[in-house]
Amino acid sequence: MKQLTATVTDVQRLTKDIFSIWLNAAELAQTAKPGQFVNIRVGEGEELLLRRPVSIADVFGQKVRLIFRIVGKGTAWLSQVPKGCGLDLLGPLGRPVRIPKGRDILVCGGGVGAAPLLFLTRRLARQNRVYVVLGAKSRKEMILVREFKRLRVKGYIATNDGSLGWKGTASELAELVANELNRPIVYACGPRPMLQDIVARLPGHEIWGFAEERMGCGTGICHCCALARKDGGYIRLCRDGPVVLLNGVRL
Amino acid sequence: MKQLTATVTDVQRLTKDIFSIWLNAAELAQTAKPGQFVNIRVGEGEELLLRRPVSIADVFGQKVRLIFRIVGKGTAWLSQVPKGCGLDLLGPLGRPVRIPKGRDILVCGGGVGAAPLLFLTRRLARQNRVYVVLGAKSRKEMILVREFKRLRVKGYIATNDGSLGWKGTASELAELVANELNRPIVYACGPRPMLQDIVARLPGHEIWGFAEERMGCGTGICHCCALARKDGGYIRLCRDGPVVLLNGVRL
Amino acid sequence: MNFEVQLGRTIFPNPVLAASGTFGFGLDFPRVANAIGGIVTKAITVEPRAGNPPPRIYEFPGGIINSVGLENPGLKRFRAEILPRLARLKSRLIVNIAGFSIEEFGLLAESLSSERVDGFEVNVSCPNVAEGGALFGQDPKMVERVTRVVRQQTDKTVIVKLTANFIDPVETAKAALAGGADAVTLINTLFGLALQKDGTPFLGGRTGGISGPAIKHFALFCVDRVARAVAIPVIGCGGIMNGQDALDFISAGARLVQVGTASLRNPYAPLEVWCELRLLCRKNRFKNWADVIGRTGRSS
Amino acid sequence: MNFEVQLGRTIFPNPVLAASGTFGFGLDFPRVANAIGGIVTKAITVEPRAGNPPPRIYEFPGGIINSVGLENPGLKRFRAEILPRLARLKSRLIVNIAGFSIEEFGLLAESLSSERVDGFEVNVSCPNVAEGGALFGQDPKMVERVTRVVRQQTDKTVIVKLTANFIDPVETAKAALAGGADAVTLINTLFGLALQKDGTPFLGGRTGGISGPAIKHFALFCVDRVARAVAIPVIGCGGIMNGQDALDFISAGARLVQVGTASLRNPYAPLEVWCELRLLCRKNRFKNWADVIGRTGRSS
Ligand SMILES: Cc1cc2nc3c(=O)[nH]c(=O)nc-3n(C[C@H](O)[C@H](O)[C@H](O)COP(=O)(O)OP(=O)(O)OC[C@H]3O[C@@H](n4cnc5c(N)ncnc54)[C@H](O)[C@@H]3O)c2cc1C
Ligand SMILES: Cc1cc2nc3c(=O)[nH]c(=O)nc-3n(C[C@H](O)[C@H](O)[C@H](O)COP(=O)(O)OP(=O)(O)OC[C@H]3O[C@@H](n4cnc5c(N)ncnc54)[C@H](O)[C@@H]3O)c2cc1C
Ligand SMILES: Cc1cc2nc3c(=O)[nH]c(=O)nc-3n(C[C@H](O)[C@H](O)[C@H](O)COP(=O)(O)O)c2cc1C
Ligand SMILES: Cc1cc2nc3c(=O)[nH]c(=O)nc-3n(C[C@H](O)[C@H](O)[C@H](O)COP(=O)(O)O)c2cc1C
Ligand code: FES
Ligand code: FES
Repeated sequence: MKQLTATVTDVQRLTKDIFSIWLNAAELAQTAKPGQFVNIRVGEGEELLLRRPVSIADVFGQKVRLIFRIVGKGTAWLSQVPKGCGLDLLGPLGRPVRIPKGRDILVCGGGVGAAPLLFLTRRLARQNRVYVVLGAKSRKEMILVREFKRLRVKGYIATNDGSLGWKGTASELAELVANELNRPIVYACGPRPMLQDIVARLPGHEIWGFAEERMGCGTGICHCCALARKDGGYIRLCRDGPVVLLNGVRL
Repeated sequence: MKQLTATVTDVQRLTKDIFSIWLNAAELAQTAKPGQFVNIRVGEGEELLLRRPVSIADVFGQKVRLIFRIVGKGTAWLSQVPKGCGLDLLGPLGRPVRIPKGRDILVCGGGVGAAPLLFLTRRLARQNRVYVVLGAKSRKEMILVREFKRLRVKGYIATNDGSLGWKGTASELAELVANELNRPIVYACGPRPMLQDIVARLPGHEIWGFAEERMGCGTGICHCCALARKDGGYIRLCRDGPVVLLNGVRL
Repeated sequence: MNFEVQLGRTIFPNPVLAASGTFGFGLDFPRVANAIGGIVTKAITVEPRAGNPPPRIYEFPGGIINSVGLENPGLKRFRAEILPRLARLKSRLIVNIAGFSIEEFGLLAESLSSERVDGFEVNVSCPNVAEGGALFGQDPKMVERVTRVVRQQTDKTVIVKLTANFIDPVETAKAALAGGADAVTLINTLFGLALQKDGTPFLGGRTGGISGPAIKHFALFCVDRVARAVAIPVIGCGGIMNGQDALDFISAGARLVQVGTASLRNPYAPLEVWCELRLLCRKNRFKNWADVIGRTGRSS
Repeated sequence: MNFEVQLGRTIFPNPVLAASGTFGFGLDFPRVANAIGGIVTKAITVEPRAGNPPPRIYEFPGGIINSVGLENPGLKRFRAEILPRLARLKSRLIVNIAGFSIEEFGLLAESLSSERVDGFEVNVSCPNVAEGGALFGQDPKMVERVTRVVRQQTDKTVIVKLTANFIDPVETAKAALAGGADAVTLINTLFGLALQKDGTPFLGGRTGGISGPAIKHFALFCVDRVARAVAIPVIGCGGIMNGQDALDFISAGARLVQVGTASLRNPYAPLEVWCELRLLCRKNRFKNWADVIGRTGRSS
């Protein structure tokens, strides 16, 4: 983990409220692994005291891609950082996902949750058979379809209103796909209800989920990012996660 | 006094740190009198809680001119408001200067203090013989010389380093000029030491000064803007001033 | 929905008041004064007070610190010059009274129990000169005695404005209740010190009182704590800048709220807070105001 | 200039410490830990504690509210697993100890008086379970007893971390002095409540502790007050984000300072504060550090 200033080289609006930015950050690009995140200083002055955690969505050469949805002041500020400006960030943070070999893999992303799965899928696809399910409310809110296609993995798409692909939720579609696979390992990222639904629908599977909780530091020193373990106590999401075996935690 | 939104129609940088803005504000332009000020909401969110008081520097048709020096966060923000944006302001505030008739008048401004004197001189010049002394540290920091010239009043200029006009302070020059006049009424605006110096140099004169004090509300309801009266107690600068008979207060 | 609140004999038409010291005597903005629940005047003392030397206000991100020092014209001039002018306002009028001895509080309440006055807010954040200068408000026994003396002098509504500086407001709220108060206001400003770069105090009064959004969550804590522990109506105050803030205090258990620092930025703030609060009630489809007051306490 | 400060038997190489609970156990950023005056660990309790349910942190402009709830591995695991790893840090090590009875404080001090530990910060902001759950830190008599028990168990430096919630820290600082403390830290977090839009508490622990710039001026007030009234060294804490903030606390009378919330934003903050403080001293051409400490009090 390092504190670094990364120049924004590109800003793109993917949907009404989802933005993608590319950062020039050679060291981060080299060291970051799927499942990790950066913690970004947002705003000027002391109004927004805490950094905002954003997952690493992709890495290309010396560049790192972040994709985020505007939900409040911090992400709104982030969406307005002009090209050429420097971002103050800490990273890479969090525990990298362990990449298996020779397995059937089911990747399931809902909404902006597709973002960190892109980087993960890129690495998983090298030595595994990867099946990707992407879900969104509607065609307009679907992101990264083209990027996933380029990875040459088998892709499935669901929208709640049927405006693109299968009509239904990502987790419903994931259940259908999983049933066709051989003991797949599942990686899921999306809103909490989606993660809960996947756990309910795929009992007995090894399911890794990108969990979220309010963070203080992101570096492990404040113990604010508690996620309840099923066997009692809490883990620190910024250290022991953010990708955790969903079977072992209480969402 | 009204709360109003006034559109910025022009922004000009007069010196390194002094800015001039014109506002479209018909009602304010009609009702404002010399000596009055507006109280401006600065910044977004709750970081800067209090408005910033700025004197009315001039009025032209439906337009109002403000001139201010950047000294902190609030004035820095103000200098960056782009043309076309609306400013939230309260005004006109403060007690108008009483305009005498048929008198010798000496107007003395130091630094950005020249600003509110422009509007005042315009009104004074109609029925009085007005002599204006403007001072600044150097030629580069002198403002509004052309504007005062257009008023066809007798003007004198002093700079500390002699780079423009007489070499010395505005108050030194004011003393010289005053000695040539017939019981002049003096109006002064500038840093506190300048006001104190003028009072010391011109005993027995009626001297009106633009006083400054930290303000809470600017509307008279908080009693934060206390200026000590010589005979004890305090006046509220935002109500009983900001232009006060310097002979009666303790600066 | 009916937003009226009764405290003592006073019926406030709605729950948003202008806080003491941040709205003058209410004469400057009559349209606001008449539309809100009521106004609390600047503190009145028996003798006139010049107040502290300037500067009297310091600003930091999210808050201000003031050291006005109870500047006011004193009891006599207030009664002779200001009270008559207040006749032209229709709003509920609460006079904030500050004494430096128990007797002074009694005298203030007695002398000001005129027809125009609806009630008193007893400001116990001043030093008790007779007893070593400790603040009345930091000693529950003193709070009870002061409240009782005021209660004996008047049948108007008696509100005690409590401080949470270095004292648990539950104790002083219990004391106010025992002394016969109709309500307590929580909180007055927090103690604060601001320094200049050279290490000397910034404010002319050396130290001052912190107000504004910076104290909101501490004030909410106090309101929630007192509302759950003491059977006395609470008026919430501290950092209320908008309707949501007001609703937060009401959820935490306040029957009414006061808007202070926000009026410095915008003298129309109390009225805006009241309008926003009403809109929020509509948006949230509240059926019964009583269900909203104190819902935080009932939720856990 | 010499910035060393001695408290008890401990000599701190410089006056900037990392505050308890905001720097873990100091193991994550050894470069910072070794360069600053010292580190204060997260609170250690006798039994392991899981802490409060999430969310544990709320943010508002200028401050945060946390309800971590003293999560920690407990005395045994701290001694067996963490203390040995702390051997590789060179920094002064102060262990923050939190007991729920007087005996627990004694046990913690006794069990942890190992060679590696330079001193204890006695965290009295926890409920005294045996006596109705009131916080130790709100009762001067309890503060004195707790301090005395710790003092009897150890010859290490004993610092008492005082709260200013509902208690005058002058009283508790006197109590700490009477109990044999070498210093007091001022202040711990202020009580705070944050609500969701629906009126329910935001934090999993219901209420929490406010820290950050929002509490700076209240903390400065407390430091100035205690430094002038009680003959005990003060460690200043509350909203220190940069060198100027640190200098303010030192002007107000603090011998050392602690950096808390700032480390959440930036784990290098304590080191940056120390570097900035040194630069400020050079810029101000201070000759003698002792002249700077407490200059606010001497100025008026
Ligand atoms: C490890 C991690 C990785 C993340 N990666 C991404 C990502 O790649 N893309 C993305 O769009 N978002 C991501 N998030 C969520 C993102 O951090 C929050 O949306 C952001 O912090 C909100 O900040 P704000 O100031 O805009 O909103 P705020 O004003 O702080 O809050 C607005 C809303 O956002 C929610 N929120 C705030 N902070 C968090 C948080 N830490 N976790 C969950 N919800 C929060 C609040 O509940 C609230 O409803 C991630 C969160 C974590 C913990
Ligand atoms: C009635 C009145 C009229 C004014 N008219 C003008 C004007 O026409 N042009 C102009 O440039 N300035 C004027 N000022 C001063 C102006 O209001 C301050 O410079 C401004 O408020 C500073 O805000 P800030 O946020 O930039 O600085 P801050 O960060 O608030 O403070 C920076 C510095 O400015 C000083 N300062 C802050 N507020 C005041 C204040 N109210 N009075 C004096 N000094 C202050 C402080 O001492 C400090 O050193 C006037 C002040 C008053 C009271
Ligand atoms: C400038 C100023 C003057 C005040 N004067 C008084 C006063 O005279 N009497 C009183 O009881 N409270 C006084 N207060 C306290 C306020 O009434 C209120 O309790 C406090 O400011 C907290 O609310 P706020 O955060 O909304 O301002 C004053 C506050 C300010 C800012
Ligand atoms: C997340 C967090 C955890 C804390 N944990 C402790 C603790 O375990 N023991 C303690 O004495 N203080 C604890 N504190 C209080 C800090 O040490 C410090 O006193 C307080 O935060 C004020 O300083 P600041 O404004 O610089 O943060 C904690 C503060 C925070 C923000
Ligand atoms: S966010 Fe601070 S420990 Fe995880
Ligand atoms: S600034 Fe509030 S009364 Fe003058």
